Amino acid sequence: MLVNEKVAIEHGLKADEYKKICDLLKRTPNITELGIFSAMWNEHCSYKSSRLHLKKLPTEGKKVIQGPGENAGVIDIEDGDAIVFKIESHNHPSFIEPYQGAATGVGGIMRDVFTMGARPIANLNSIHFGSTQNKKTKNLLRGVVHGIGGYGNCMGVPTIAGQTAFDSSYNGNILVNAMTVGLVKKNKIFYSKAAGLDKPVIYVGSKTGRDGIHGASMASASFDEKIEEKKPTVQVGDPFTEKLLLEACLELMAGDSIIAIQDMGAAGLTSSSIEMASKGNLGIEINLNKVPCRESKMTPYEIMLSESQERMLIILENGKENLAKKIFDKWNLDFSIIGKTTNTKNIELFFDNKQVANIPVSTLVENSPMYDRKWKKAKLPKKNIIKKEVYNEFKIQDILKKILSNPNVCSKEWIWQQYDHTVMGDTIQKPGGDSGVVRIHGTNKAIAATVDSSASYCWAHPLTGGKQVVAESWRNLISVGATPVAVTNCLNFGSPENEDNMGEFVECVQGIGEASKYLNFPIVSGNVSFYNQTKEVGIKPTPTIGGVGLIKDYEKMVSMDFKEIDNLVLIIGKTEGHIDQSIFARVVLDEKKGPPPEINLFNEKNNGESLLNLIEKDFIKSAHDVSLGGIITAVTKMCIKGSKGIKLKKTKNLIHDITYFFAEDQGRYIIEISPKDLKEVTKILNKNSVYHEELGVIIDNKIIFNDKTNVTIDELKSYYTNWLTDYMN
Amino acid sequence: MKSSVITFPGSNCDRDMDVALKKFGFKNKMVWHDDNELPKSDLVVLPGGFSYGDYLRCGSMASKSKIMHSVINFAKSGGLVVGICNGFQILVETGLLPGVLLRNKYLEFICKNVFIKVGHKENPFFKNLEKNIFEFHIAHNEGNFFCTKDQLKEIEDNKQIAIYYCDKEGHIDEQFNPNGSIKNIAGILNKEKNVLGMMPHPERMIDQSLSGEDGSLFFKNLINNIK
Amino acid sequence: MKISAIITLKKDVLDPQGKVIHQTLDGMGFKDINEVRQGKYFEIDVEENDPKKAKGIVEDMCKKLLANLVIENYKIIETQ
Amino acid sequence: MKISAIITLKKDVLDPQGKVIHQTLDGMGFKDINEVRQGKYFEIDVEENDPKKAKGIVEDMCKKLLANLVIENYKIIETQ
Ligand SMILES: Nc1ncnc2c1ncn2[C@@H]1O[C@H](COP(=O)(O)OP(=O)(O)O)[C@@H](O)[C@H]1O
Ligand SMILES: [Mg+2]
Repeated sequence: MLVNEKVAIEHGLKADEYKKICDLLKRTPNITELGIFSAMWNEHCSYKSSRLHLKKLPTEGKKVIQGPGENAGVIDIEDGDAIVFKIESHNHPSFIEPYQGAATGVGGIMRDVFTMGARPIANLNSIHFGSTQNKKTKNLLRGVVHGIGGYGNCMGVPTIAGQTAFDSSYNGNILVNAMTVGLVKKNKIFYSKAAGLDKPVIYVGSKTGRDGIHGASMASASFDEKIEEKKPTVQVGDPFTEKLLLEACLELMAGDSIIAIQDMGAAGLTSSSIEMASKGNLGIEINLNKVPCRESKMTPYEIMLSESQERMLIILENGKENLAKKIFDKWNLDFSIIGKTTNTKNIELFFDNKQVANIPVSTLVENSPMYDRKWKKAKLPKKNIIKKEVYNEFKIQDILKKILSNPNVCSKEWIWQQYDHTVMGDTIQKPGGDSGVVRIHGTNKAIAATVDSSASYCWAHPLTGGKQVVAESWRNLISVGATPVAVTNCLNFGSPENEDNMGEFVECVQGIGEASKYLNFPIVSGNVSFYNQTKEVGIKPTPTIGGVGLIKDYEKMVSMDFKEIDNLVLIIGKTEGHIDQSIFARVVLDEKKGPPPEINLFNEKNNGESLLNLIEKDFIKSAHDVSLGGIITAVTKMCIKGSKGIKLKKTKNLIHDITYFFAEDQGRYIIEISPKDLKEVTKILNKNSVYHEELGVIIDNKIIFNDKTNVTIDELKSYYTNWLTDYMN
Repeated sequence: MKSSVITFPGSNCDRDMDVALKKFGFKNKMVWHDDNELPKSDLVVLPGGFSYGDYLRCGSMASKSKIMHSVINFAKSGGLVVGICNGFQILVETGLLPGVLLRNKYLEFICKNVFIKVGHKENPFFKNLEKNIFEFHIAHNEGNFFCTKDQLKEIEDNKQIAIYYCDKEGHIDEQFNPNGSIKNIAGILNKEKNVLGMMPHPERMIDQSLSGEDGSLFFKNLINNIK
Repeated sequence: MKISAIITLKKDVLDPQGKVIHQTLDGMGFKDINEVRQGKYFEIDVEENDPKKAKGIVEDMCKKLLANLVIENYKIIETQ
Repeated sequence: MKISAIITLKKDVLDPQGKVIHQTLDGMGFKDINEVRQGKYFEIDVEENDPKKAKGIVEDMCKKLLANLVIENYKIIETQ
């Protein structure tokens, strides 16, 4: 096939990008080469619109062993142990084929983690769907949940936490972000940097088929009416083969045969081979006839661009080929020596004894385009003024019921009950709490993990929203008694070519950066997903933050269920009464305007660290951060989980009771303490200048505030737990 | 006491089972599905997981693996065999246990705690247990036990029903049946009572931090019964 | 040549998948369904060009692996 | 009347199950297999006695629910 500008544009390249390719090569590329360029230069692989801004994120810290740039980030958790983790999007494929899209998303992120030598010990997911009124939502939700479970359960990795949100802005573009946390010994971490000349390049795993050719370019295109035509690019996952691949890779990694290893993810053999060569500043030569193929007559173009799943590329030490082959034979996986490292600094491909591509690696990587896209700064919206009379129409318990049964607040048990969350025998906090927690097998340590996003806040004011998500992640870790260590992020946005969407991206990233810097909560890995839009309409800006924290002694872990009658309930952090963008404003008042709650990073840090201090001293019987739905929603969840009730004190604030209970001011936690500890706890909080109030006392099975607010927990529980199950059946 | 846990391609509760057996005093060996011979054992365990990806029918392909010849001989000569979850499915596929395990009634994977009631104690697995009702954990997609009417009568008459799903108080009723299995059956024995298959995972309930310790009771009792 | 095997559940065996599909179809407006039963289908390409022999091989596979004869029946046809 | 729908994976789509079944059959001694592909099979009993109409209804079901046209093809036959 002849290559020209038209063909290049059909590959998703821009005319000037095509011209640049010809200039760099000093000739016209052939079709295989063009395919390789289009895969490497698309948004998904090259980060051409985001690179400039991502550079500003804080990525370093005392605990960081590996920041962004590798398959996943790595942090030190002492005693020679390290945690490898990352989050990744699989949005576009999941909309087209929810089961396979979500399943292969989970498969892909697990490969990123075990490529580095880590055994996955926990999975998480953040999923966003259109309005629950939308016809497609139910099937998409069902398919995605079955897909995530289907893959993770089969792998035997517990899914310990997640997040699920619904909003009409995702009607045409759902989000499926999957995160994996793995455990590795610090001195056994594997990287993707090639080294040494004439080293064998090995292909292992499944055979290459015609799946997902151009998957990476699909991820970089927005949906339009022609979406049907893009369907054949969906890949089918094979979790069984991945389980074998995991065990085989870990077996090989136990020895010292591997120089570099890289999974074949987006853009398959192309990006894996080129990344390894580029990092090692070497060339690679591949004989495509040696690549195990599933279908007959596959062309070099197809082999290079296939996104067949469950494959890895390894650079071995010379002489280790037989040893490696024996392991992959044992696990019944394909194994083939397909090439070697060279000093040419080019990627050279051969097929049927002919050279079919020869490209300098630097042109694909360092010379890939980078754009400083135009973007618009968002103004902070004006505050709404809500008249007191409006509030008089409502009863607190009616609002509470409405909020508890809101799809974004209600229990997600229907979802996480379909995920095996207890396999591996170390899950000590299952989904449904603030963070999932797994023990480090055979030690006293445990890892807490959470995923969070707040698209409504980000949409109202991206800078504040960006900060808020990081703060929320931090709080969810602290609420279980974990010291926050580092984060991974998945940035889901509309088109970078749209100035508003690009502005949302830039400012969210700025907010994320500010908060993570201030909180000493560095970003060690991440992923950007642009073009989440249908025609001209983009999704609400949705950065997802995956946070990881360390609990040194898991006996000190805290959970959110109220423990004991007569214990006191306190709130840490001040309630000013911020109602705009709260779930109360959006759902009950139907008011969508106004700024999100402000983030005061000093208070976040101070409140969080003070709470950790109280946990360390064993004062805290239960804890939960205040998020969607404010104080009373948080307290109700603690009651439901612990099958207890609470008698709430009269509020001493000047604000209206409804404002007090439903406001979404940030930096707040609810804690339960024993009455005998009140003095000591208050002393510590005062000493640290942490604002706190006494909220009430734990009683049996009822929430009582006044005559009008007096309702049993069983009744509230039915609103909270049944909504999603009823909806899905 | 010596135990063997078989690892099939796709097994994923094999390590958990190893940990549990060792914790309660077994000398456990891991055995590869492609081996010909079982090591000398007092107990053989087929662990949970997704052998061969649960493709075709759960357990069908594992039941054809090399080691299963030895396991079948071991069972036929009276050796104790336990199959948990996928292990149960494998035992059914080999014919060592009657019936089949179909997809869960609502076609959804279920991971949660359930209560189970011991059906019969006249067998080496449950005899001497003090309690009758246990809180165990289940995690499966295909635990919907089914057999023909005649088979059912036979296993009932023969006291082969090991455990039932029930509520906290031990009521066996359809509303406490998580997967649609016939008569709320959660586990069965062979005629000779030396082979047990059950869906719940006692190995996931072996310390206080794991939301329950009833699995410990099962293992402690088992090793005492074997001694 | 390619031979197909169709494996169906015996009549008195519960078919949870068929049942749920029936309900779903009903919910989608397909009101006049008496029953839905789900089975399995295999296309097997064997190195044997004699249809009778090829079918014999596949029948053997059904008996030994593909079908669980306790609950399933099989039918062998030439792939269309 | 009873109508059957056979749902198969499109040609280039990976069939993980077929692959593993192939390997297992091979291990059991069925050496001369080129390929195994697994599909789904449905027997649907509809309240419609005109074969053409009945098939039309089932075809509609395939399109709307039974088959995932992204990766699967369907074929409608009268149940034998
Ligand atoms: N898709 C999912 N997968 C697993 N767990 C989930 C999922 N969605 C929600 N959860 C769990 O439900 C609980 C409630 O989530 P959320 O409402 O976001 O918590 P929060 O109280 O922190 O606002 C969390 O424990 C979360 O882990
Ligand atoms: Mg929380």
